[in-house]
Amino acid sequence: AGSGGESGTVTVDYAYYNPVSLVLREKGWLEAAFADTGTDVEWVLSLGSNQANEYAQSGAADVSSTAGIAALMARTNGVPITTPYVYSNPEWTALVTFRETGIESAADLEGKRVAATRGTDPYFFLLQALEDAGLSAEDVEIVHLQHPEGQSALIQGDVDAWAGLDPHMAELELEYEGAELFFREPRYNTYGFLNFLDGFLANRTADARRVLEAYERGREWAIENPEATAGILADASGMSEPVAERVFTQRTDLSRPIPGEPHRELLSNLSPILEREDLVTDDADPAGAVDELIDSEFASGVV
Amino acid sequence: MSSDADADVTPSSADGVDAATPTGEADPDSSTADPVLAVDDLRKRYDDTVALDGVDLAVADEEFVAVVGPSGCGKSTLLRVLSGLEAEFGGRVAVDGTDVRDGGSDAVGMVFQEPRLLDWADVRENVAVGLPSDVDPASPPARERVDDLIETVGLDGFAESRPDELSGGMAQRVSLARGLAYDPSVLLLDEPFSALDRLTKADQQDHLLDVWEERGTTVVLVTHDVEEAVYLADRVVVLSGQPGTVASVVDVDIDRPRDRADADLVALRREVTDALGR
Amino acid sequence: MSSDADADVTPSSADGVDAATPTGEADPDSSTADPVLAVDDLRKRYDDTVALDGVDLAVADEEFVAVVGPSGCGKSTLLRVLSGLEAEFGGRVAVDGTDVRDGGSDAVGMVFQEPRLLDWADVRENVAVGLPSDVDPASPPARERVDDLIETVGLDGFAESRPDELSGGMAQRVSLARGLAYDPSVLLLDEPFSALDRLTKADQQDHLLDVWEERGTTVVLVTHDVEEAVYLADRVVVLSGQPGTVASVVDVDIDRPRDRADADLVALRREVTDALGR
Amino acid sequence: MAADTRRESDVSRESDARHGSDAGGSARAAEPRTLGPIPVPSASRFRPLLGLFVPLALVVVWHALVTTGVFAAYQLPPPLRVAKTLYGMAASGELWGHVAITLQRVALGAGLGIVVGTVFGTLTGLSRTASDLLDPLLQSLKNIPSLAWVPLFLLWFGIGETAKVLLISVGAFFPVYLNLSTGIAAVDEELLEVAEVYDLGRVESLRRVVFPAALPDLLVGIRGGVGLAWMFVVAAELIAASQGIGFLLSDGRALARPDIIVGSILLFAFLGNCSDVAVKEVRNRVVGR
Amino acid sequence: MAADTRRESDVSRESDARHGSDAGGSARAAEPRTLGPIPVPSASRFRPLLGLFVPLALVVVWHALVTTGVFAAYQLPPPLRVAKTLYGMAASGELWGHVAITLQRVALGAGLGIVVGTVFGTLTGLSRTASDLLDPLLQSLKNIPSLAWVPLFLLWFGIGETAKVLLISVGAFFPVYLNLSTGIAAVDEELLEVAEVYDLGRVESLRRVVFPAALPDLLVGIRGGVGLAWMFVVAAELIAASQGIGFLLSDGRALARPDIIVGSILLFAFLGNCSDVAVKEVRNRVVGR
Ligand SMILES: Nc1ncnc2c1ncn2[C@@H]1O[C@H](COP(=O)(O)OP(=O)(O)OP(=O)(O)O)[C@@H](O)[C@H]1O
Ligand SMILES: Nc1ncnc2c1ncn2[C@@H]1O[C@H](COP(=O)(O)OP(=O)(O)OP(=O)(O)O)[C@@H](O)[C@H]1O
Ligand SMILES: [Mg+2]
Ligand SMILES: [Mg+2]
Repeated sequence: AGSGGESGTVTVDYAYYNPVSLVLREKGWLEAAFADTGTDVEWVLSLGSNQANEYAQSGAADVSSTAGIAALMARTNGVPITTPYVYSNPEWTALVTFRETGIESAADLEGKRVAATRGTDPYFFLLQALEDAGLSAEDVEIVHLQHPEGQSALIQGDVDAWAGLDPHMAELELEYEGAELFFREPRYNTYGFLNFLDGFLANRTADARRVLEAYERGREWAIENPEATAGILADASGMSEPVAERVFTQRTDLSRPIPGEPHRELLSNLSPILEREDLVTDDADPAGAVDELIDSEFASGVV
Repeated sequence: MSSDADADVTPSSADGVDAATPTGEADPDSSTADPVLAVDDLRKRYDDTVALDGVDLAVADEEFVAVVGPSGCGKSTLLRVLSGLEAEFGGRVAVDGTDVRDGGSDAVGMVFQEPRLLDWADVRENVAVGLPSDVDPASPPARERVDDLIETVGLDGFAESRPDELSGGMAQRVSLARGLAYDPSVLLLDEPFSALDRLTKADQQDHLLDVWEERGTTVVLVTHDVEEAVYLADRVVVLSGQPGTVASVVDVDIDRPRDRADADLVALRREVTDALGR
Repeated sequence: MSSDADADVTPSSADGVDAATPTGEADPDSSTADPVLAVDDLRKRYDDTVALDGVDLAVADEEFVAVVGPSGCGKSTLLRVLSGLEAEFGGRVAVDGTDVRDGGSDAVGMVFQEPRLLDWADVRENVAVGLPSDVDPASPPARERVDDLIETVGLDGFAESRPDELSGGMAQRVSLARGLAYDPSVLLLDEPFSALDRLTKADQQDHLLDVWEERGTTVVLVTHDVEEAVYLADRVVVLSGQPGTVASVVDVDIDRPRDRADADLVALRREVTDALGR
Repeated sequence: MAADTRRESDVSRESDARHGSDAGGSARAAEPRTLGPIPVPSASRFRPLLGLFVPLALVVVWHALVTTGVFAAYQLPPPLRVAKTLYGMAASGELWGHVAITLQRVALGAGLGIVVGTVFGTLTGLSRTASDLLDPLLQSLKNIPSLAWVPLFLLWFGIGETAKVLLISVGAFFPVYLNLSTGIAAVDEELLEVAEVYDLGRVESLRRVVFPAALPDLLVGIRGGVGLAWMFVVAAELIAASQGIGFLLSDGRALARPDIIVGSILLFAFLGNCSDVAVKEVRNRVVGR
Repeated sequence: MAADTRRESDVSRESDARHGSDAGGSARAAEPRTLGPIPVPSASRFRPLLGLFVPLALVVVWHALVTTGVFAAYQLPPPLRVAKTLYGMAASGELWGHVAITLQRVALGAGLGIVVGTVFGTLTGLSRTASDLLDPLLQSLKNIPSLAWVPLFLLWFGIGETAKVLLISVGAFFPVYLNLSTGIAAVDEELLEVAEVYDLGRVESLRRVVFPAALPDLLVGIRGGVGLAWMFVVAAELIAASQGIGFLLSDGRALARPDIIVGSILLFAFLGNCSDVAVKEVRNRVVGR
C-alpha cells in the first residue's frame, strides 16, 4: 500500500537486529530528514527477517531490514527489492552448546540433534559449518525451532547444539554457566541488508536518498557512541545492558555500508545451497538474483 | 368415499352406511352458497402410515362443524391440511375457493392440540402472537384486547406468568386465547378443552359460541367429548379410525341456545356414540 | 382443613361441609393400616402463587383414589410433591412412612400430564425407560413385556415410530405404557386419558383396573372426568380451586366390576359434580 | 443416584430469585426443618469465590515448582517475578497502552465478527439454498489458522488497524456462525408452525420466534467467538503492531523474556475471563426472562 | 412472507427419505399437479454441487485479480502456479508426508480434546459445584492464543510429538467443553424429571436422557473443536516439526514463497472441509434418527 509515488508517507521498518534503525527512531533523524517535504514517516517493527520480507512483499514497507540470505531468497522468489545499503556487518550467529555435551567442533555434530530456524541466517551458518567439516545436512538431525525456542530446547537438553542468534546467544553466554560458542566464523554471517522496494527506489529516488542519508548519520553517531547505542538497544528491546553491550560493541561492525564484492561472493556461494535445500522454486535462479539484488551504485553518492 | 383408495389400504367404509355424501348436500346451509372449506377426496400418508383416505367435507360459511373419531384416526392431520401446514397430500382442499397448496389462507386460524406456547414469553406476549399482523401489539387497544381475552379464559392475574409457571389446563387456555386473538374467519380447534374441568370447560364452550355467533366465524372443532360436539355444532362428522374416512355425519338441528340436558341432544349424543362404536 | 392458612389466602372451605377429615378416618380401608401416602397439612407456593394450602390426605395400601378439581387448583402439584419432585413445601408428606424430602421413594411411579417422551427414541425405547432399573431392557423378557404393553395401549404396529410421528392421543398412551412398565407399588396418574376418545378411554380404564387388582398397586388418579373418577376410584377427593384445599371427599362404596350406567354411580357422579360446583 | 443428578443440575438452573422465594416459602411454613426467621447466609453468595480456588492453587503449585527447581527460573519465572514485571509496566504506564489497544481491537473485531456471523448464521439457518451455497465454503475457511491469514491480510488490507480488526473478526465469526446456523435450523418445528398459522410474517417470525428460540445457541456462539477473537489477537498483532498484548507476547518470545511471555499469557487469561463475564452479563440482561 | 420462511426452513430439515416418500405419495395421487409416473429429477440431487459454485467463482476472481495486475504474482501467485506447486510436491511424494503427519496430529489431538472436553463439559453441566470450581479457570484459559502456549508446551513436554498433539488437543477442548456444558445445563427439566421418577440412576440418565438431549450441542462443539484443532496445528508445528502443513506454511512464510503459503492455506481449507464432512457423517450415523 505504501509503495506508490503518490503516497505521502514513507514506511520504514526497525528491528532489534538493526541497531542503527533504533538510533534513528530514538533521535527522530528520519523524521527530521523528511521534515521539509511534508512526507510522513511510518515505522513498523520487524521481529525477524521473514516478517520484514512479508512487509516488503505486501508493499507495506518501502524499506526493510533483513539478513542478506533472506533478502536473496525474497528476491529469488520475485519480491521486487534491491539492496543499496548494508546496515551492519554483524557476527550474530554461531553454533552453541553446553560444555558437558562434549561437542567441540562442527565435526562432532555428526548424528547429533541441532536446533535451527529454517530460512534464517543461523540455518545457513549451520549448513556452511557442516560443509566445512565435510558433513551434510543429512548427517545431523536438524530440529526446526524458532530462535528463542531453540535456546530453551538447548537449555533443557532436548537438543545437543543450537545454531544461535543474538541476542539470545549473548544472553545464554552471559547468564548460563557452561554455554559455549564452539564454532564461530564471522565470514559465514550474511550481513544486514537494508532492502528498498524497486518502485520506491525508482520512482521516489529523492526520498530513498533521504533515508540513506539519515542512515549514514545514524551509523556515524553509533560508531562514535558505542555505549550509548548499546544503551538505546537495551532500552528498546528490553535486553539487559551487558547483553546489549556484547551484541553491539563486540559483534557488530558498522564500517562498510556499501554492498560490494564480498557480499556478492558470499551470496553466490550460498546460492547452490538454496537450490540443494529446495528453498526456492525449481525454475528460480538465485545466482542471477544476486546481481539483481545488490546495487553498489546508489549509496555511493551518499556515503 | 375412498373409491380410489390405494391398494394397500383396507377399504373401511363398511359401517359408514348412513353417511350422506357430505359435500354440500346433507346440510341445508352449505347448499345455499359455495362452501368456505371444500375437501375433496383428501388422501394423506406419512411414509407407510395412511392417515386419511378419501375424505370429503364441505363446510359452509358461518357453519360450526365438530369432528370426532378414535385416537390416531387423522383428525389433527385434517386440520393441518386445512390450515395449509401440510404441503403434500392427495385430492383437493380449498379454503374460500383457494387451493391450500397455493400458500394457504390468512383467514384460517388454528388452535393446536398441544399448547405450543413460547417458553420465553409471558402469557400476554403469547396471546399477542395471535393478533392479526396489521395490529401493533404494543398499541393500547391491542393490549386491552389481549387482557380481555386473558380474562375471558379465566387467567386474570396470570398475564405476566411464563408458560412453565402454568398448569396444563391454564396453558391450554392461553393457547385458546391466542387463537381467539387472531379473530379468523375460519377457526380450527384441535381438542381445545381437553385439559379443562367441567365448569371451566362449559364456560369456555359458551364463550366460543358467543364469539362464533358475534363474529360469524366458521368453526371446525376436533373433540373426543361427544356431549361437547352435539352441544356446540351444527353438524358432527364422525371419522372412522385408521386410515380416517368419514364414517357418518350427524346433523344437529336444534335451535340455540341449547340446553345441555335437552332430550333431543341426548338422543343425538347416542347417535354419534353409536357411529363411533366399532 | 386449611386451619392455619396464610393470611393472604381466602378461606375456601365454605361448601366443603360434608368433607370428612380425610386423614385415616372417613375411609374404612385406610383406618386398618398405616397409610401408604400420608399428606399432612401440605402447603406449597410458587413465588406469589399459592398452589396448595393445608391439604391433608391419607391413602391406604392398594387403595384407588381419584382427585378432581378445577384447572389450576394444584392437582399436578400434589402429585409432584408425592413423587418427590418438589424439594420445597410446607407440611409433612410421607410415602411408606418415609418423608419424600429424604430422596423420595423408588416405589412411586408417575405418568405426567404431558407425554414427556424422548424425541429421539422410538416408542419401544420410550416405554422401556419405565422398566425398573434392575431389568435389562435388552433382555428378551423385558422386550416382550414392553411389546405387550404397547399392544395393551393399542399401539401395535407403532413400536418403531418416533414421538413426532404419533398423534396426541397415541403419545399419551405411550406415556401411560411407560408408567405401567415401571410397575410401581404407588402409581400417580395425571389426567392419563384426557386425549383419548370414549372407546379407547374405556379400554384403558379397564386395563388400569386390571393392573390395579392384579398387582395390588396403590393408585392416585387426577382427572377432569367425573364419570371416570367414580367408575374407577374407591374414593374421590375434590379439591377446591386456588389455592387448592380439600373441598370434599366422596366415598364410592360400590362393588367391582362396576357398571358405568349403575344408578348409584350416577348419583355419586352428581355428588362429585355438586362438590365441584362453586 | 438419579435423584442426585437432578438435584444438582436443578440447583444450577434455578435463578437467584427463585431460590430466594423458595426459602421464603419454607420459612413461612415454619416447619421443623426451617431455621425460623433468621436468614441463613446462602452458600451461593460465596460461590463466585470458588472459581478463584483452582487458579490460586495453580499459582501455589507454580511457585513450588520453580522454588524446588523442577523448572529453572530462566525457563519459568516464579510468580513474583512475573508480578513484578507486570507491576513495573503498569507503573510506567506502558501496560495500559498495550491493554487498551488490544481491548479496542478485540471489541471492534469481535463485534464485527458477531454481527456478520449472525447475519450469515441466520441466512443459512433459514434457507437451504443459502446453506448449500455458502456452508461448504465457510466450513473450509473455518479451519484456516490465524497465522495463515496474516500474509493474505497484509496483502489485502495493508498494515493498518483495519487489517488487524478484520483478522480478529474472522476468528469471532465462525463460532457465531456455526452455533447460530445450527441453532436456527433446530428451532422447534411446532413453534414455526405457530408463526406460520398466525401469519407473523418473516421479520416478526424471526424477532418473536426464531431468534428467541435460538438465543441460547447464539450466546454460546458469541462466547466462543469472543474467545477466538482473543486467540486471533496474537496473529493480528503480528501485522505491524508495536503495541498490544499480542505484540507483547511475540516481543517477549523474540527477546526470550519468559517473564513477559508468562505475563502476557496471564493478561490474556484475565482479560478473557473479564470479557466472558461481560458476555454473560449481557446475556442475563438480554435473556432476563 | 412467513409462509416462505417456513417452507424453506422446512425443506432444509426434511430427510431425503421423507422427501422421497412424499414425492411418491403425490405421484400415487395422480392429481393434476403431479407430472405423472416419470420421476422428476430431484433438484436435491445437485444440491451438494451448489457448494462448489462459490469457491469456483472465487478462484475465477482470484485468477482475474492476478492477471489484470491488481495483485502482482510475487504477492499472490495465480491459481495455476499454486496448483503446479502442489502438483509438484504431490508428484515427488513430499506432499503426502506433510498431509499424513498433520492428519495424524489433528486426529489424535482432536480426539483427545474431544474426550477431555466431553468429560469436563459433562461434569460442569451436571454439577453446580464443579462448574463454580472449574468454569472460571477454563473460561480464562479458553482465551489464551495458540502461540502463547508454544513456549510453555515446549517447556513442559519437550520437542516431541506429545507436545504437538497436546497443544492441538487444547484447541479442540474448548468448543466441546463450552457447547456440551451449556447444552447439558439446558436439557429439558421435564425429561430429567422423567429420569428421576423412573429411577434411571445416574449413568442411565446420562446415557438415555442427558446425552441424547445434549447431542446436538455436543456435535456443534465437536465441529468447532475440530476446526480449532486445525487452527492450532500451525502453532503445534512450530514446535520442532520438519513435516506437516503447518510447517509448510511457516516455511513458506520464512522463505517468502507465496505459492507455498497459498497452497498450504488451500490444503487447510480442503482438509478442514473433509474433516467437517467426516464429522457430519459420524453425526448422521450416531443420530441416525
Ligand atoms: N409427522 C408424522 N409422521 C408420521 N406419521 C404421522 C405423523 N403425524 C401423524 N402421523 C400418523 O397419522 C395418523 C393420524 O394422526 P393424527 O395426529 O391426525 O391423529 P388424531 O386423529 O389427531 O389422533 P388424536 O386424537 O390421538 O390426537 C396417526 O396414525 C399418526 O401415527
Ligand atoms: N413452576 C411453577 N412456577 C410457578 N407457579 C406454578 C408452577 N407450577 C404450577 N404453578 C401454579 O400452581 C398452581 C397449580 O398448578 P397445577 O399444575 O398443580 O394445577 P392443576 O390442578 O394440575 O391444573 P390443571 O388441571 O390445569 O392441570 C397454578 O396456579 C399454577 O399457575
Ligand atoms: Mg390429534
Ligand atoms: Mg395439572
